[in-house]
Amino acid sequence: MQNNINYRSRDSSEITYLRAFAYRTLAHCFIYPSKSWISELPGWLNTLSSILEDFGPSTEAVVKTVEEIRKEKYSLQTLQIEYTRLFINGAPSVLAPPYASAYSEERWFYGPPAIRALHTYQKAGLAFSPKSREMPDYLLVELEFMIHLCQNEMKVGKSYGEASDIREEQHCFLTEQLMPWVSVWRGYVETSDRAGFYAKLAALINEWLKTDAVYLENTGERSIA
Amino acid sequence: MGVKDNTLSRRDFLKFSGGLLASSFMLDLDSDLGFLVPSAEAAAKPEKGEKKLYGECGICSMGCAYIAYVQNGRIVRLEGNPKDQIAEGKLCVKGYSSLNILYDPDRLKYPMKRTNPQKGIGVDPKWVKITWDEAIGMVAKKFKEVIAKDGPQAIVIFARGKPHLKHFAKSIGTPNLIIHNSACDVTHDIAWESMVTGEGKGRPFTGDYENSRYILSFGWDGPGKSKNKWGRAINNALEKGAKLVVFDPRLSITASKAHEWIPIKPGTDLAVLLAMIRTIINENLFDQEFISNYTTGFNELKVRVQQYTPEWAEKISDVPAGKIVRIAREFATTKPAVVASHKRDAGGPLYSNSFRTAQCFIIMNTLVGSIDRPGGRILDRKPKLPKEDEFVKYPEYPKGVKERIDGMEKYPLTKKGNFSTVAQGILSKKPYPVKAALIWKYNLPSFPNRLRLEEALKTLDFIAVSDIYPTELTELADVVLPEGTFFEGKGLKERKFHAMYPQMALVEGIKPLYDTKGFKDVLYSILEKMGLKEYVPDKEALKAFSKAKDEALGTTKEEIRSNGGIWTGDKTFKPKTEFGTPSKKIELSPSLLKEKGFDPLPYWIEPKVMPNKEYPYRLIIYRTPWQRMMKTQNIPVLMEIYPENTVTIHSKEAEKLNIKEGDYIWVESTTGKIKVKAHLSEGIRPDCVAIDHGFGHRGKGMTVAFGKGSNEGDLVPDMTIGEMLKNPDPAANSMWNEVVLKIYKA
Amino acid sequence: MKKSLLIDISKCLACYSCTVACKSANGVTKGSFRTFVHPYESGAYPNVRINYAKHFCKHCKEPACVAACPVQALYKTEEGSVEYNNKKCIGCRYCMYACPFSVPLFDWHKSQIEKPLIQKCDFCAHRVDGGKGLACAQACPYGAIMEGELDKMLEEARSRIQNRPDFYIDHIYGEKEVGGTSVLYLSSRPFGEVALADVGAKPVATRSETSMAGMLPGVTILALFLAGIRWVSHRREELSKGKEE
Amino acid sequence: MVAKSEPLFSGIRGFLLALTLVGLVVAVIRLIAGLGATTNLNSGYPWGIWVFFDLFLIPFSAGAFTISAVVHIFNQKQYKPLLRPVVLAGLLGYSLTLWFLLLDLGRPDLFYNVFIYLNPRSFMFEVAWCLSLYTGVLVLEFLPAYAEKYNRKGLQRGLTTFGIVILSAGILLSTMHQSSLGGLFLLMPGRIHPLWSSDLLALFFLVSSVAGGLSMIILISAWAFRAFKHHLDYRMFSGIARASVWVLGFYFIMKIVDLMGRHTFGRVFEGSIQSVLFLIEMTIGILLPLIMFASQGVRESKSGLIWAAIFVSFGLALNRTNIAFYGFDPIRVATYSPYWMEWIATLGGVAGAILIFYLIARYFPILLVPEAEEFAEARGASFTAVAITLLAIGIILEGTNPLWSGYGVWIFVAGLSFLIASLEIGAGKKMMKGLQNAKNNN
Repeated sequence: MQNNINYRSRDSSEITYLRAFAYRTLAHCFIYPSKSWISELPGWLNTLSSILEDFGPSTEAVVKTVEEIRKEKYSLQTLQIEYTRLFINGAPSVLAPPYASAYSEERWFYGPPAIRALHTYQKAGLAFSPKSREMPDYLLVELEFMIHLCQNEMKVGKSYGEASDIREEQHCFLTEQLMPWVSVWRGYVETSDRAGFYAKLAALINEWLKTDAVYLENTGERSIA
Repeated sequence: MGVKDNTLSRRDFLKFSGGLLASSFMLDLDSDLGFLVPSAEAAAKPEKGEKKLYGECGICSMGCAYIAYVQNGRIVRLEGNPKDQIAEGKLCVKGYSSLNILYDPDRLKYPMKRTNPQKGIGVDPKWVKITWDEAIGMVAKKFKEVIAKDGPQAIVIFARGKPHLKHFAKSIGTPNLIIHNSACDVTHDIAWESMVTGEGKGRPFTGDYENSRYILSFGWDGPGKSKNKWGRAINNALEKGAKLVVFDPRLSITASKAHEWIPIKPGTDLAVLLAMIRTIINENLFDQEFISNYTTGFNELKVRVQQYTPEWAEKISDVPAGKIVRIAREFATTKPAVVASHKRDAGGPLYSNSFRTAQCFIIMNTLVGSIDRPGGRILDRKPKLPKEDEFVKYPEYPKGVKERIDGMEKYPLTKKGNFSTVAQGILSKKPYPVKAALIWKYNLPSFPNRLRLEEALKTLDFIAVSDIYPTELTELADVVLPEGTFFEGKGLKERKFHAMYPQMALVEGIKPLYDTKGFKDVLYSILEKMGLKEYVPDKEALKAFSKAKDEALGTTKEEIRSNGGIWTGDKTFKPKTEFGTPSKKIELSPSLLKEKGFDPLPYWIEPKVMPNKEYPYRLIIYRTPWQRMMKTQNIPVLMEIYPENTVTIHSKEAEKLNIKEGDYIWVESTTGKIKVKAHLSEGIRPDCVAIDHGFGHRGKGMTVAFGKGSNEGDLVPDMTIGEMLKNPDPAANSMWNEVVLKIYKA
Repeated sequence: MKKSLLIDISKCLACYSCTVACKSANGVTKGSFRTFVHPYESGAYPNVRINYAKHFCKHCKEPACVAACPVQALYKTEEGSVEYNNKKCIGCRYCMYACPFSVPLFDWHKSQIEKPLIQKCDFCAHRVDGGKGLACAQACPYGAIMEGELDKMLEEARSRIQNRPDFYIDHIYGEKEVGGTSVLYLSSRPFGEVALADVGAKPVATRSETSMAGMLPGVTILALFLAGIRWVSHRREELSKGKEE
Repeated sequence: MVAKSEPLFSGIRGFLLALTLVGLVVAVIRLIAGLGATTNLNSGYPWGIWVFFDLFLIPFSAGAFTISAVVHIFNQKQYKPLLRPVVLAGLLGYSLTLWFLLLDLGRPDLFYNVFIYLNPRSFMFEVAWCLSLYTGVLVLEFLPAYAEKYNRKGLQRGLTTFGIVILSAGILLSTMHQSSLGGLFLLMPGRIHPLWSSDLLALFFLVSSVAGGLSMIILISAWAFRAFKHHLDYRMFSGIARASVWVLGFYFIMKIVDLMGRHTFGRVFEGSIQSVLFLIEMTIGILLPLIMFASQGVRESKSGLIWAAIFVSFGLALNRTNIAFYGFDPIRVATYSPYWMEWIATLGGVAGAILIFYLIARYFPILLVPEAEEFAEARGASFTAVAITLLAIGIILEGTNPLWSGYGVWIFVAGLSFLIASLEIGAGKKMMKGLQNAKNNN
C-alpha cells in the first residue's frame, strides 16, 4: 500500500491520536446496539477503516474485515439478540463473556486478571467511576484504559523519555493483559456468532491489538535509539 | 477530553469528514464508556490489604451473619461472625462456597426480554438486553392490560410471603399470591398458630436443643442439613450427656449420632406419638404444674388418646409397644426434654396426617413443659422495632375476587397458596382464566410434578421472572428481572428464626457486579409505572421509619460496625407465661380449629398411599448437607463433592433386583419416572427408597447444574383442589412423601 | 511449636465444610481434593451405624513419603508438617504407594500442559485467600476439628476420653501410629470402621531405611569379592598358560 | 558380517516398524494429554503396565551384567561371542525401561530434577540414578563395536584401557538397582500379600535377576543368531545352565526359608488366587527349570535350554506382576486393566527395541566377534590411586554434607569400580617386580 503511515516522517502525536481513535471506535462498535448506534455505525466504520488503512500491510486483514462489516446489513434485533446471547446471558448459556477472568484457570469472574487490571488502573492514577457497574477486566474497560494511555502520551507530547515510558506501559498492558484473553475470546465468538457481525468485530479487535502491539514494539525501539 | 486541540493533517481531516460529523472527533468517553476516572487518590493509595465487610448469609433461613474479607474489591473469603448467636463464628459448607454464586459467570446480569414467541424449556428465547425502564414498563403495561381485560385475579404472583409482596398483590387487587408454604412448613405453621402463637402469628424455628437432656426426632434432620447451629447444639448436648432418639425410615446424619435409631414405617409417626401421649398422660408423667398453669383442653386430649394404645401403634408403625412406652417414659422423666422439629420432618408437608403429627409434637413438648422453657422449643425473641405501617400509610386496597386459582380460599386457616393445586387451577381456567404471572426466585423443580406447572405456565400470555440465575423457569419468561445476590444488598437484618435473644446483623454489601435490582424496588417501580403511586411508600416516610428503627435500637450502623457488625439486645431469658391464643394459654384442644370446623384434637389418619404389589416402595425425600433446595447446584465445588443425587436402596432389596452400587435405575411412580444412580445401604427400611433433593435442573443456562442428577419432585403428584379437599388436612400440605414407587434397572 | 489437629470423629456431621474451605484456601484446582469426608457404614439393618471421617495427611513424625520421594519434593518442617514443593516433584507417585494412610493423590484429570501435581494437605502452608492458620479447623462448624499445639491436643484428647469413658474408644489414633503423627483422631467407634487401620507403631520408613543402609557396605563387600574372583581367575589362567609355555 | 541382501522393512520387520510408529504417536499423545486421559491408572493403582513391564524388563536385561561378569570377572572366555549381542540387548532393554519410566512420570518435563534434588534415603532415587548411570555404562560397553566399525583408534584405546572399570561399574550398579527395585516395595508392607512381603525382598530381586539374566543370555543369543542365520553351538550354554541350577536352587531355598521364618508357609496352600499364583511361580518358574537345567539331556538340547529359559523368564515376570499387581492390595478400592493406549505404547516400545536390535546387529560388528573386548592390563598402580581418591571423596561427601551425599554414593561406587579394575594380574606382577627390585636394590 502506498499511503501507509511512515513512522519516521509522521508526527508521532498524530499517530497516537489515530490509535486512540481506533480504540475508541472499536469500543464504540462493541457497545450494546441501539437505534442511534446502528445508524451511526457506517460512519464509525468508515473512519475506522481509514485509520487502519494507514497502519501498514499488517492491517490488511483488518481493513478487509472492516469492508466485510460495512457491506453487510444487520437488523438491529439480530445484533441485540446475538450480543445478549454471546456476552450477557443466553440460551443455552452465555457463550463468550467479554471478561478476562472468564478465560483464566478458574471459572469465576473477578479473578486474578481483574485484580491485575485494577492494579494497573490504579497505578496510572485512575479509579472506577462510581456510576459504573462493571468489573475491571471487562473488555470495554480495558479498551478505555488504552485510550487513557494514548491520551497521556499525547499530553506529554514530544518529550521522548516520558512518551516512551507511556508507550512501554501501553505495550505492557496490551501484551500481558488484553491480548492473551482476547485471542481466546475471539475464538469463542467466532464459533458461536450466528449473525456474523460480532465474529468479525472480535477478529477485528484481535487483529488491531496485534497490529498495535507490533507498532508499539517498533517505535519503542526507535525511541530508545 | 484533552485532545480537541490536536489538529489532524488535511488528508486525515478529509477522510474523517467523509465519515463522521465533526463532533465525533473528540475522544468522547462519557457517552458510552467512562468507566475510569482520574483520581489522585487511587494512584497514591492503590487498594492493598484486606477490608472487613459484614453481612448475612442468604443461602438458608438460618441467616448466619458473616464477615467477608475484601481484597481489591473482591471478596476472598468468608468467616462466620463470632458475635452472632446463630453463626457463632462459623458458616456451613454452602455458606463458605457461596462466593461461587456471587462471581458465577452464569448469573443474570441485565434485564432482558424475549424475542422468540415460541416458548418452552430448551427453546432459545432469543433474549435481548433492555433497560430497567423498559423492563418495568413492559410488566406494568401488560399487567394493566390484563387487569383491564380479565381482572386483577388473572395475574398470579409466585413469591415468598414477604410483607411487600403481600402489599403488592393487594395493591393490584389479585388474591393469587402463591407462597411455597404448602411445600415447606404449612402444617407446623397452622399447628403452632392454633395451639400456641395465635392466628397469623406463624411459628418458631428456635429450639434450645443444646440444653435439652432428651431429644426426640421424628424425621428431623437439622444437623444433617448443615443447620450449623443445630449441629453444634446436638454435639454439645450429647457431650453433656443428653440422649438422642431418632424415628426415621432412613438412617439420617442425625440418626447416625443418635443413641437409638428406630426405622419407623413412613407416615405412621402419628400413631407412635398418640401412643406416647397416652402413656405420658395415663402414667401421670406429665409436667403437672405447666399443664395446669399454661394450658387448656387437657381433659379432652386425655379422653381422645385413650383409644391409642401402644399395642395398637405397634401394629401400625412397626415400632414395638415396649419401645414406645419406654421412650415415652424416658422422655417425660428426663428434663428438659424436647421433640425437635423444623420443616420437612414427619410433621412437615410430607404425609396426609402430617398436620396431626405436627400437633402431637407441640402436645409432647407441652406435656413435659418444654414450650418456651430452657431446653425446649423457644418462641421468637425479635428486637422490638417500630413497624413499617406505623410510618407508611396506604389507601384502602381495591376489593377484588376472593376465589383463588389454587382454591385455597376453601381453607380457612392457610391463605398462603398451594404449590400442588396451582397448576391444575391455571389449566382448568377455573374459577377464572389466568393470563400473567410474576415469579420471584422460584424454580420449576420446587413444585410437585413440575411438568404440569410448565404446561400451565405455557398457557399464559406473559411471565416475568426475577432471579439470580437463568433457571429453567426463566426459559419460559417474557421478561427477566435480574436480582443481586445477598452479597450485594445493604441494611440491618433481624436474627429471626433461630434467635434466643434479640439481635440485629449489619449487612454492608459490595458494589453490585451487574445491573441488578432488588425485588422490592422492582415491585414499587411496577406499581408506579402502573399508575398506582398511592401504593408506593413515600420516601420521607421510609426515611423516618429507618430513623425510628435506629432510635429503637439506640445505635447507628457505624456503631454496630465498630462493635463487630452485630447489635445485641437483652440476653436474659424470661420464659413466656402468656401465649398468643385467644385463651392466652397453650390450647391442647385449640379453639381456632373448632371455630373453623375442624376436629381440634389429633386423631389417627391412615397415610394416603401404601406400598402395593405394583409399587412396592415408598418414597423418602431428604436433603443433603451440601445442597440447599434448588439454589446451590451451580457451585462447582459442591458438585465436585457430590456430582449427582442418588437413590438409597436397602442392600438386600437391591440384591433381589440385581442392582449394584452406582447402577443407574429407573424410579417410577404413577406420576412420572426418573433415572437416578443407586446407592446401597443398610441404613434404610427395606420398603423405602430415599432420594435427595436439589438436582435435575433442565435450564442449560446454569452450566454446572444442568443435566446433573434427577428431580425427585417429578415423582410426586400434583392435585386438583377437589383431590386436595379429600384429604382431611386443615393445612392442605403437598404430601411430598405420599408416593409409592417401583424401581428397576435402567 | 509443633502444629497439630485433633479430629473428633464422633462430632463430624459430614458437611464437607473442611473440604470446601481447604480447596478455596489453598487454591486447589477443580477435580482435586486434599481432604475428603467419607461415610463408613457398619452393621446390618436395623443395627446399622454410619460414621463419617475426614481423611487427609497425618503429617507423620517419620513420614514414609519423605523417605520415598526421590527428589525431596516432600519434606518435613520444624513445625511438624510435611510439605510439598511442586517445582521439584516429577510425578513418580511413589509417595502414593509409600504412605501408610493412602493420602497423596495425583491429578489424573490434568493434561500435561495443566501441570498435574500430587495433592496432599500441607497444613495450609501456602494459603492463597489471605487467611492464616488451618482452613479446615477454622471452617468446621461442629468442633470436630481442633487446631493447636501437639502436646495440648494430646492433653485435650485424653481429657475428652476421661470425661466420657463409656463413649470414646480408649485410644488416640495417631499418638503412637507409625511412630506418631501430628493429626490425632478420637472416635466412639472402632477405628477400623472408619478406615483408620492398625498400621502398627513402627514407622514404615525405618523398614526401607534399614535395607537402604545395608546397601553401601553390601556393595563394598561385593566389589572386594569381585576383585578377588577376578584376580584368582586371571591368576589361574596365567598359571595354566605358564604351564603350557 | 551380515547378509545385506534382505530388504530392510519387509514382512515381520515392516509390521514391527508400523507398530513402533503407532506406539510413538500414542506416546506423544500421552505426553500431551496427560496420564488420566490416556491410561487407566487411578488412585488405587497409581502404577500400571509400564511400571510392571519395567519391573520385568530390568531383571530380564540383567543378562548384560551377568555375561560381563562371567566373561571378565570369572574369566570364562568361551562366552565371548555372546558378550556383544547380550550387552546390546541389555542396552536396549534399559533404554526401553527409561522410555517407559518417562512415559509413566506425572511430570516428564521435570525428569531432570532427579539429578538435581537428591534424596539418598529413597529407593526410588537409587533406582532412578542406577538405571540412568547403568544405561550410560551399557552405552560405553557397546562402544567398542562402534569404534571398530568406524575405526576410531583413540576411542578404542580408551575403551581398552578403561573397559574393565566401566564393566565393574556396570556390575556394581546392576547389583544395586536390581536389589533396590525390590527395596521399593519395602515401604508398602501392608499392601503386599504376605507370601511376597518379606524384609528380604531386595535380596530376592537381586538373586532372581541373576537367574533371569542367565536365561536371557540363552534366549537373546538363540534368537539373534537364528535371526541372522548364524550357527551357534548350543553346548556352550551348558555352563550357564549349570550356573542357573545353583542360582535357582539358592533362590528357591531362600524363598522357602523366608516363608518358614515369617511363619507364612501355611498360606501357600490356602487356595486363594494369590496362593495359586505363588505356586505357579515356584513350580513352573523355579522348580521346573531348575530340574531341566540340572538334567544333562536338557542341557544338551537346544529346545530344552530354550524352554527352561522361557520358564525362568515367565517365573520372573509372574513374580514381579504378583508383587505389583495380583498380590497387591490397591491403595483405594479400584480395579486396573491397561487402557488400549497403554498397550499400544508398550507394544510399540518393544517392537521398536527389537527393530533397533536388528538394525544395529545388521550394520555393526555384534555377532561372531570372538576376539572382542580384550582389555589392556597393567594400570594397577594408577587405578589404585584413582580408586583410593574416589573412595575418599565419596566417603567425605557422604559423611559430611547431606546435600552432596547423594552424589557421594556414586563417586564411591566409581571408586569401587576402579578398585576392582586395579586388582589385576598385571598389577600384581608389577608389584612383585617392584618389591623384588626394592629388595635387590637393598
